[in-house]
Amino acid sequence: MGVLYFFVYLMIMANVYGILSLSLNFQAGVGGMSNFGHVAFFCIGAYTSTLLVMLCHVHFLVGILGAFIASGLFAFLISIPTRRLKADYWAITTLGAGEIVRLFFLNESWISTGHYSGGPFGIRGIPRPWESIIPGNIYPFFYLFLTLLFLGLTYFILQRLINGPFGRVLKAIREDDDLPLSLGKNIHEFRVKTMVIGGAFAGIAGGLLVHYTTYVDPFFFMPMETFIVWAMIMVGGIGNNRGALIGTLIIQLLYYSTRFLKDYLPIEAQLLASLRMISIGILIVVVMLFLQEGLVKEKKRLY
Amino acid sequence: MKQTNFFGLVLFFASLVIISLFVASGAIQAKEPVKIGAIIPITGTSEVEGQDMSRGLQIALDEINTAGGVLGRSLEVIVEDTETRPKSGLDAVHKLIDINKVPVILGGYFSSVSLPTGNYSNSQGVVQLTWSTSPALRKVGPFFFGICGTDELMAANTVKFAIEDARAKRFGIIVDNSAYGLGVLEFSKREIKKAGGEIVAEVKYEREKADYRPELQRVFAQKPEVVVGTLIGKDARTIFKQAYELGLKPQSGWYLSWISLATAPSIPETVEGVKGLIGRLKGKAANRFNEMYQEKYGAPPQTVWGHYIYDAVWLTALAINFANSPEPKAIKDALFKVAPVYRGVSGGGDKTFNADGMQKYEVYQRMVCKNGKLVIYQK
Amino acid sequence: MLVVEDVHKSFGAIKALDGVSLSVEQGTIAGLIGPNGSGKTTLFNIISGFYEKDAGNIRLNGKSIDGLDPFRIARMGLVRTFQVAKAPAKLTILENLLLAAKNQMGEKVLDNFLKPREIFRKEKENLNKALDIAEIIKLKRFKNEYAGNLSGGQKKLLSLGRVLMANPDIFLLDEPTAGVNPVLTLELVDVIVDIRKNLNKTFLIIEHDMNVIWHLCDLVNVLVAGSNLTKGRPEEIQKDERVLEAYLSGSKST
Amino acid sequence: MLFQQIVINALIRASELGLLAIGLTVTYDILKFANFAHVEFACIGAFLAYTMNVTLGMNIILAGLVAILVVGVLSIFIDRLVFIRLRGASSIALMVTSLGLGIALRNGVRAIWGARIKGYAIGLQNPVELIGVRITPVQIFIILTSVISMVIIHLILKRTKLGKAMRATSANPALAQACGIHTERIVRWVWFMGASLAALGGIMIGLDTHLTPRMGFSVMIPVFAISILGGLGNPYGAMVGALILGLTENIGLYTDLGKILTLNGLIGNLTGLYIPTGYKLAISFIIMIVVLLWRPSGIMGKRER
Repeated sequence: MGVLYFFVYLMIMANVYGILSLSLNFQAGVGGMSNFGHVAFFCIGAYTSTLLVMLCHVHFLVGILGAFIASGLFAFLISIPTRRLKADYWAITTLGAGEIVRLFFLNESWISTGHYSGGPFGIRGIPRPWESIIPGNIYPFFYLFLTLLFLGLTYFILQRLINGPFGRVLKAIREDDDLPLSLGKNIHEFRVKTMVIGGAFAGIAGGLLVHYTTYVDPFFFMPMETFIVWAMIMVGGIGNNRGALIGTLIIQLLYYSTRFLKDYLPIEAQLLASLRMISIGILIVVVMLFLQEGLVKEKKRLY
Repeated sequence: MKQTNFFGLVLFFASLVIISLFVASGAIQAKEPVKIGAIIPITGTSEVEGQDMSRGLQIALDEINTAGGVLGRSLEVIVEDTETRPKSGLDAVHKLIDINKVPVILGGYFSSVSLPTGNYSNSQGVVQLTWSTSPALRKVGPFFFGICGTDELMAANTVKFAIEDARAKRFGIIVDNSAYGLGVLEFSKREIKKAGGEIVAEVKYEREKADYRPELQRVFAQKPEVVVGTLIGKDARTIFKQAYELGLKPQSGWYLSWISLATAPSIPETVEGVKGLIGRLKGKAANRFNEMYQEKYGAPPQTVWGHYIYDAVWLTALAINFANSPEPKAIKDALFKVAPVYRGVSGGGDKTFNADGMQKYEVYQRMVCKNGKLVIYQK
Repeated sequence: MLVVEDVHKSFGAIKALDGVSLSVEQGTIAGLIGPNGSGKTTLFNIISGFYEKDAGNIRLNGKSIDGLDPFRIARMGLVRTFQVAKAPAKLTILENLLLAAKNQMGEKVLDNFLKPREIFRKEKENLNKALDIAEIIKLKRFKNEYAGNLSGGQKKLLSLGRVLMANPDIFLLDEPTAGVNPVLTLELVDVIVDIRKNLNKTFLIIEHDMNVIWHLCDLVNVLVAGSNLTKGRPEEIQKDERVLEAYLSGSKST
Repeated sequence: MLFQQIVINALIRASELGLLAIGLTVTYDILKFANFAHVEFACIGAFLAYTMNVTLGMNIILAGLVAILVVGVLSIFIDRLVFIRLRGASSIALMVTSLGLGIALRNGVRAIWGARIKGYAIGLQNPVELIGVRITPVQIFIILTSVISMVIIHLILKRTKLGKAMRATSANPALAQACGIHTERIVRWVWFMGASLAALGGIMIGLDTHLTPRMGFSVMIPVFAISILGGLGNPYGAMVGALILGLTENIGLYTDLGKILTLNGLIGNLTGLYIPTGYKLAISFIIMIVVLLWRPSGIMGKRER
C-alpha cells in the first residue's frame, strides 16, 4: 500500500508544481515576460491562505481565494515597471522582488499565529480542509482529487485565454512591441493582466502546498524553486500548456527516480547526491540543446 | 497526431514510475539488515554541515556493525539528500516511509525540513530523531525526538553567566536569523531587562554570506561590554575571522549559548577566550569522536553536526536492542530508557529526553575556548 | 482629415525633421516621397505616436493627437505599416490577420468566461473576413503556415492584409509594395483604389516605386532633408526638376 | 568605528564582487544574455587555485594565475560544447541553459572537492593599522589587484584592436562581421575575459574568507544586482555598481535613521532607529529598483529610444 501512498503524494506535488508551471508558462511562455521571481507569488499565496484560515477562521476555499487575490495584487505591483524596463533588467528585478518577499516574511516575525510562530519559526498546524469528515487513510486521495481540481481549473482558464484573442495578442507582444501597438493594442495593459493572472494562480499553488504540509516557513521559497519551475516549462516546451505539465512531470520524476536509482548504486551517498544534481543540470542543458522548443512544441492554432 | 504524442508521453512516464516503484518495493522485501533512514542536507545551503553529518553517520555505523549490529543483524542506513529544500526533504521522508518502510528516520537539520517531515513521520507512527534546533519542534508529537538543545533557558543562563562573570551592563546581541536564533534573542533580551542591563545592539545575521563586516560594525558601534547570542557553523567561522581582522572584541568578552556550535568550525586564534555554555558535561567522548574522525578522514570535523548524528545512530541502535524489536512503537519507548545512561559525544554528552522527547538539562556547563579547545571555565 | 504642421525632430545633433507640414483630405490618397534619409519614416513614426516630436502640431479629424500613445492613435482610426514588415513568427497567417481586428471582446479577460457565445460568434465573423483578405493578398493557401516562414515580400503583403483587417479611417502605408512581384503590385493598387472608392477611406503612402505613386496618388508630397520640398498632383511632380535633382543628389550622398 | 574603516570595508567587498560583475557584464555585452553559470567560474577558479596552492604546494600568486588561465580556457571549451549551438536563440533559452549548466558545474565542484570549508595556505592574517584603519595585507592585495585588473580591462577595451572589435560586435554583430571582424573569435575572447575575471574574483573571495562549492552561487544575486545597477554591458557601470552596493550595505546598516529623520536631534528626539540587519540583502535590491525606476538602463547603461 505504501507504494500507492507514495504515488499519491508524488502526484499531489506534481499538481501543485503543475499549477506553478502553468502560471509561469502563461507569463513567460505565452506573454514573453521573463519572470524570475515567480516564487514570490507562491510565497504570498501560501502565507495569505495560512493567515486567513488560521487568524480569521475562514473556510479553506476563502483562504485560497484570498491567496488568489493577494498574489494577484502583488503581481500588479511587480508588473508596473515593465512599462519602462527592458526584459533582462526586469528579469533581474523580479529575482530581487522574490527575495524581498522572502526576507519580509523572514524578518517580520509579528506575522504569526501565536508564540513560537512567524518569521523563521514558520507557522505550524495549518488546518487541512475537510479533515474532520474524511478518514485519514483516504485523505491523501481526497487531496489529490482537490489539487487535480484546481489544476484542471487553472488549465481550463489559461487554455481558454491562450486560445482566444487574448492569447493571440500575447503571442504578438512576446516578439515585438511595435506591431500590436500599431494595431491599437494597449500592450502595457496586456502585460499587467498577464502578470496578475499568472501570479494569482501561482498563489493558489502556494495555498494548496501549505494546507497539505500543514506547515510553512520562508525557506520554502528560496530562488531555487523559481529556477526549477523554469526548467519544467523549458523542458516540456515553452508556450504550450501541455508542455508545461509534461515538463513538470519529467522534472519531478527526475528528482524522484534518481532517489530510487541510487539505492542500487554502490557509491557513497555524498558523491551520489552530487552526481544526482549534476545529472539534473546536464539534462536541462541537453534538452535546451537538442530540443530547443522543448519536448512538446508550441501548438499551432489551426482554422 | 498531436494527441497521440501527448498521451503517449504521459503513458510512458506513468508506466516508468509505476514499474520503478514496484521494483523498488519488491527489492525491499528481502530483509537481511535492519534498515533505518536518514535525511541529510548533502547539497544546498547546508552542505558543509551535511558533509560532517554523512561522516559522523558512517563512523557510528562502522562502530555499531563491528560491535555486532542490532538484533544480531547488521544496521543499514538509507541516506537521502534534502538539498536543504523543504520540498525535497518531504520527498525523501515520503520515500523512506512509504517505500523503504523504515522504523526510524534520523535528521532534519533545518527546522524548515524537520518540522514538515516530522509532521509526516509522526502521523505515520515512525520515529524521527532530529538535531534541528527550533523551539517549535516540541509540539510535533510523541514519535518526534530532539537531540540538540532547543532550550532557550540556556540563553537566559548565558546572560547570567555574563553578568556574574563580567558584571556586564551594556550588551550587544548577535544571533543567527533562524528559529533557534530568535528564541535565543528573545530569552536573552528578557533576562537582560530583568537584570537592569542595557541592550546597545541587536543583530540578526543571514546565513551563507561572505561578508559580515556590516553586521559586526552594528554590534560594536555602541561599544558593548559583552556580546551574547549564538553563532552557528561556517558563518561563525567567517564572523570570528572578520571580527579578528577588524580588531573588534567586546571589552569583557563573548558569551555564547551552545558555544561548541560556534567555536568548532572557527579558526582557533580567532576564538581564543570566547566563553559560553553547553549542556551538562558527561565524559570526554567529544574528543574521542574527533580522534576517530581525524583518523578516518585525515582532518578534524569542521562542525559539530557529525557528533549529533553519531549520537542519533547510537541511540537508535541501543533503543532497537533494548526493545528487542525494530518496531517504531517499541523503539520510541526504549529511547526514553537508553538516553539517560548513554554518554554522547555531542553537546555536553548528556542526551536525556524530557517528556516531550526534547533534551532536558538540569545543569549548564560554563566553558571557555583555549587554544582551539573547549575547557571548563574557572574564574 | 490628417494635418501635420511644422513638425521638428532631431536625434542628438542630427536634424531629422525640420519643419515638415502636410495635410491629407478625407477620401484621398496622398503620396510621400523623397530620397533616402529625407525623414519619411521618421514622420510616420511621429504621426503614429512611436516617436515623440520636438515641436509642431498633428491633428486627426480636427483633434490634436500630440503625446498620445501609439495604441490610442490606432484606436482613433489611424493604422500604419512598417518599412521592415513585421510578422509575429509564431502566429499563423490567419492569426496574424485576426490579430488586427478591432474591438475584440475576447481580448477582455472576464468576457471570455461571461460571454463565450458572443465571442465565438464574433470570432467566426472575423475569421470569414480574414479568409477574404487572405484571398485578396494571395496568401490563402498558406493560411495555417507560421508567418515566420514567409519571405520578405509575403510579409509585406501580410502587413497590408492586417491593415485591411483593422479597417481604419486612414491608412499609413510604408513602402507597401517593396519586394512584392510586379503583377501582384498592380492588383494591390487596384485593391487600394477600390477601398478608397467604395469605403471613402484615406491613405498616406510612402513608396519608392514611382509607378505606384503615379497610379495611385491624388497628391504627392516631396520631402528632402527633413523639410518640404514641394507638393502637387503626380503629373506636376513628375515634371518638377527640383525633385529629380533632389533624388540624384540624395542618392549621391547616401 | 571610524568612517574610514566603513569605506575600506565597502571597498574590499566592492573589489571582490566588482570583478565578478565586470566579467558578467562583458559577456553580456557580446552574448546578450544574463549568464547564470557565470558565478560558477569564480568557484571553479578558486578551487583550482586551492588544489595548486595547497595540494601541489605552489605559490598562491602563481597558482592563481594558472587557475585564471585554466578557467578562461574552460569557458571557451564550454562555449564550443554548449553555447555555440545556441547562437541566435532567445535570451530566455540561453538563460535557462546557463541555469542548468550552473547546477551541473556547482555540483561538479562538490563531487570533486567535497563540501568542506577550505582555505588557502596563507595563514591567518594579522591586520596592520593605517590612518586609523585596520586592514590585512591580503585585503590590501585584493583591493590593488582589483584596481589593476580594472585598469587593464579599461586599456583592453579602449586601446587595443580587440577592444574596438568588441565594441563594434556589441553594437552591431552583422555590421562588424561585414567589416571583416571575426565575430566568433571575439566571442571566444569575451568568454575568456569574462570567465577569468570571475575566477580572479572567486580567488579574491577565497583569500578573504574561505572556499565552499556554494561560494559562487551565494554571491550570484548581489552580482546580478551590481551589473544591472551599473547598466548591463557596461564594465564601468559594474565598477560603480559594486561600489554603491558595498557602500550601501556598510553605511546603510550603520546609519542611525533616527538621527537623519530628526536632523540630528533638531526636531524631536529619535535615535537608535536602524535598518534591521535581516534586510541587508534587501537593501541592495531596493537601491537597484530605485535606480532602475530613475534610469531604466542602469546608471551607465546604454540609453534607448
